[in-house]
Amino acid sequence: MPKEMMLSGCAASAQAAKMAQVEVICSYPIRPYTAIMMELAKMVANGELDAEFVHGEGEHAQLSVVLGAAAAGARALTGSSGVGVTYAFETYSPIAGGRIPLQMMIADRALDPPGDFGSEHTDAMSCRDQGWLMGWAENPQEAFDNCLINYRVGEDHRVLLPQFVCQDGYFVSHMPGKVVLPEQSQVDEFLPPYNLPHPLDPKRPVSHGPQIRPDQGTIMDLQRAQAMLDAPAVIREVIDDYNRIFGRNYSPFVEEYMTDDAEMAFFIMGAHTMTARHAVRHLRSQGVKIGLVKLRFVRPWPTQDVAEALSKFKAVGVVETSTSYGGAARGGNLLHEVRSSLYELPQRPLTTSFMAGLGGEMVPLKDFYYMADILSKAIKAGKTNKTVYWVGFEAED
Amino acid sequence: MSLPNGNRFGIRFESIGGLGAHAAGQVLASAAVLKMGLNGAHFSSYGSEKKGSLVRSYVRLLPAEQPIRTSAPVETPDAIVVFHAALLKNPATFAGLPRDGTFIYNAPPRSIPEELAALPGTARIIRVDALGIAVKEKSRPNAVLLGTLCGAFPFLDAEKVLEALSEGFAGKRPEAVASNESAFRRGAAEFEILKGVGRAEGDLPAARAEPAWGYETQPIGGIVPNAGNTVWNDVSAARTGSLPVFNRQNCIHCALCDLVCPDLCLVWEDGEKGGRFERELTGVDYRYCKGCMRCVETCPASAMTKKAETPGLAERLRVPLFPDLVE
Amino acid sequence: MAVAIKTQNLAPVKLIRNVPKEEYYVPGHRTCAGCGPALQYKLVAKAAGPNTIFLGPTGCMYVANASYLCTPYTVPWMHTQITNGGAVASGIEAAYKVLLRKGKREGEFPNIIVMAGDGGSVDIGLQAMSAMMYRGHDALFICYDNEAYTNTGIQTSPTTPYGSNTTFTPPGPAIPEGKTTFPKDPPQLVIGGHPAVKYVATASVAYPVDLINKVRKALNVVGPTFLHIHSPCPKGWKFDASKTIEVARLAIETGMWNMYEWESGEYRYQFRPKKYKPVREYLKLQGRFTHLSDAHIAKLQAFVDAKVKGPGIPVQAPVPTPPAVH
Amino acid sequence: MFIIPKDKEVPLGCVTPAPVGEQPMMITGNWREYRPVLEPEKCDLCMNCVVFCPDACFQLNEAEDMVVLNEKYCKGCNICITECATNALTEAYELDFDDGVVRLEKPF
Repeated sequence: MPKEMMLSGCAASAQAAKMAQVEVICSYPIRPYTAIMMELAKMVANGELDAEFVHGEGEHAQLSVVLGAAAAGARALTGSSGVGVTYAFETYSPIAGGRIPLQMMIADRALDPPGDFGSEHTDAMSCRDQGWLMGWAENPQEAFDNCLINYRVGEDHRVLLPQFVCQDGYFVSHMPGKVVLPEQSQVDEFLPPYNLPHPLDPKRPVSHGPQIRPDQGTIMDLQRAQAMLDAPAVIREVIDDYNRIFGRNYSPFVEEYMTDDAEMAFFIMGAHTMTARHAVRHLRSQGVKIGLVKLRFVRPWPTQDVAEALSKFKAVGVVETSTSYGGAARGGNLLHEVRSSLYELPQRPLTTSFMAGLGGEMVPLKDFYYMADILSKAIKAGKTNKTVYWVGFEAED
Repeated sequence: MSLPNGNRFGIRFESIGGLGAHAAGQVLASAAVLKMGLNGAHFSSYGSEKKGSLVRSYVRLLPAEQPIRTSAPVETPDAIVVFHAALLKNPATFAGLPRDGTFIYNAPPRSIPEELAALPGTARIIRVDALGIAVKEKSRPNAVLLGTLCGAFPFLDAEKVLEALSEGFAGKRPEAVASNESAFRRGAAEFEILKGVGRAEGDLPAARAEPAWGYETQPIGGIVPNAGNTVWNDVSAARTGSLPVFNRQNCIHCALCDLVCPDLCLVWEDGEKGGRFERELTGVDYRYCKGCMRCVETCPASAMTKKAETPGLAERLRVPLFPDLVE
Repeated sequence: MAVAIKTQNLAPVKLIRNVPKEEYYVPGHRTCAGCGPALQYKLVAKAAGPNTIFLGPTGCMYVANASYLCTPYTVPWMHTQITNGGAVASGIEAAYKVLLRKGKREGEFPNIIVMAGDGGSVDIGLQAMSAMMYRGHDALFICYDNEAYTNTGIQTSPTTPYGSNTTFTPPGPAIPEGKTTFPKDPPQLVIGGHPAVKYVATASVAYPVDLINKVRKALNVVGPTFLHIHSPCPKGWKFDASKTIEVARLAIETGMWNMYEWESGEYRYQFRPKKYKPVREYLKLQGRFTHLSDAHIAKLQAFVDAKVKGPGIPVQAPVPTPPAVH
Repeated sequence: MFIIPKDKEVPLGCVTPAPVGEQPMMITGNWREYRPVLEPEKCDLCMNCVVFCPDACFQLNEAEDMVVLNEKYCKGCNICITECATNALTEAYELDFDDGVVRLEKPF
């Protein structure tokens, strides 16, 4: 019988890894993801999980250890936060290019300087171009589900890509929420055993990653690009399977909330979606025609789904919790990708980005009301004054 | 199971690291959600894991059908539970209590601290000797205070909260289950409602720390231009009930206390002209003293003795270390 | 339940004649003619046999060997970053432990060997190497030492000898001796702080049978082991390709290279000359030292004299380290 | 879909099959300027040339009880000549041989 528990995002992620029966785990402490490894260490010690728990000597080492383990044929897991994620950056392309589908759980944290425990999507977002699947959870239940979903998609031989399974630090990682733990038989039905096409096995010798000529370089990159092109179809298939087996109703890429007849919408991902939902409900009760579109995957970016979802609005506010200093819109990165998704549309909504929740700040309801006000003014004026609003710090509009 | 005022109920635990406020919040939230059919959320906000630093733990309970709307701290709680009397000196402890709110604090049945006058006259003020009961029942203050909370709010099903509390320990320390239960039950029974203590009118305003630095004033790159500006901090809340008292007659000015003090609390001045000592110890600046008692342990002349900290004692005995910087 | 512990016992070899014929590092690799590191790779692979997984942190033994989608390794091999040879090996070892335990793999625990250069072992790769040693993974870390970053065109590394001419330490009027600092001592770094390590040894291409036997002894140990193998580099040290073995021998005869084994606290020496030849004999064969003055050679001789007293005895650089220039 | 020229194909994840015996895709025999030549009668099968060759080009041919040079790969470093115990090997200029080849193909 599935079991209902109150688990933080970290605890839920550890439970998911246990039910995925990961075989090699590599740990290193950094707030706020550490609790995932603390839970897994207890499971290994209590004999609930038959896995090798390796104490890495740093985040770069964590990714290297799980690369070795996954290449040798074991399902592998690691994780980190903030500057730990960026420290391991060298390994991300070799792992993705080597088509080693291991998983890294990221509980976001602002990057230094100066030291800040607070959550910001910048740590993971700054590593989004190496060919890893990547997406955010809104709550502990979704963090649990994303772990299993990403292992299944990543290990599918049509994809064979590693995965960043992200959750906001604190707002998800440390906030206990209701989580339904499925039966192990359900997980075994959903997730087949790990099987890499060419593992490191003396009985079947192969060489991984020899030097190549420059003219073979494009084709190597093309292979990874092809995997990202094929991934969306596999994700749709896997999400249908997941909803069927576990009784969820996830939409694969974008989830709409109160968008029918909406003139404007928030485009948002991660923990602050929860507060945004309530803001939308409150604004709707006051007659404001506003909805919300939540993004579940940043890579592969669901261009069509985003275009279809946002095409019906007059104005879209992209809520950014990551920075891209000097970027085209001078704000975060989501706006660039939203605008390029909308570019081909005959009729494009107005778009701007709202920098909110940076540094790990709460995004209170009044900030969402402020954003909605900016959007409605933009609709009346037929244009947005700026491409980015730093919510809470703008002089006046 | 219905909530007193229909749609939501917020609790704020005010504590110091190590007294179990975080665990209490977790127990209460899981009992409410998994056993009482309510919807609920809990989280604590604390700095890095240091014993003695301030901990605030928030629990928000809602009817089952109403989803959690925000992960914000509970700024206007229906109930405030204070784990340690030292926190009464900090006005933020009372912030946001509505006129009909409940204020539970842990203290032995002695004089009522005058700080409580800042509470609304119409609020229900409850005192329980959580530490005393906890020590006798070999349990911890959080078990007692959870009991008091259930005693004060019948809508909280005491048996379900106790069940959640015991489940936490069943695996690890089964022997603790029994002592926790007796501490919990005594907490639910042996509390007293104090009359005519609060003097304030209406709801207390919520206190939200305004950022000291703004966009214009924050130094570039997060640099701290004035090194050592932690002298403005007051860490005395970290003391858990006792402080070192300096007795100048016995002092031989050997400075052993100064050698071992991790927090730079000892104040010196030049010895009298022609006197036996170059430098003489004049006292302790309790602003920086966390009550670690190293000075008491090392003093060869028993000029430093451990005393129970009663309200106002530290202020009376304090000798300022940086009189020109800190008032 | 399959026990995931190594039980193999690779037998030692007596003479060059009895060296096994099978090759696991085969002809057809892009290393320079007379390459010391390639020779030691061939001997290590021969000693280890078919049940082996090699790891190649970036370096000559990766780039020059594994090139253009063809590799000379007949056993599984994987490239690693030059930073993380030790970490990737730890992951593979951990994987085999659990896979054998769960019955997903059977048979003997494989030999897991990191084939790292001096940079990949004690410079950029030091952290991962040390962690592998500390955690006690059952794997062999080999530092094939050609005393420079050679794949990138000969730049100084921590094991480059004092007074070497490399493209990062060119001699000139301002810095006449070229390299001013004295080298790290890799085996002492391992012996000095890793309680899980039971066997460390130095070896040289000059004595292949000794090298093969030390590799086999290391692979028979259950736990982390470390070999420091001297492998002269004709291009980097600037000597004629046919003299690789001669140079290696001379290094031992002059004390520039010391041959010993360390096993749970005990030192044993091999090929220790009764009387050491002067360092000059070794230097004059190599273009990397031609710029040295007698004074520089004297400093190098003093350093070697202190070193040959015995491994484990602390050796100071005979000159104060140059003050940092502000 | 993409068109990938046959000769430029790259296996999945750049995983390549291990060679057997030798690596024919990397012929290095065309590097040498001198070739070691054996005088069989002087050779006492001491195996120095076999063991000391960095490219494993000298191998013992059990049948004829003789060491044989793998000319496809020998780079002409002459270590074998230096290390031969009985001076049974001497160097000979590569172009003196009718099948002598020096650096005709571009070695990548």
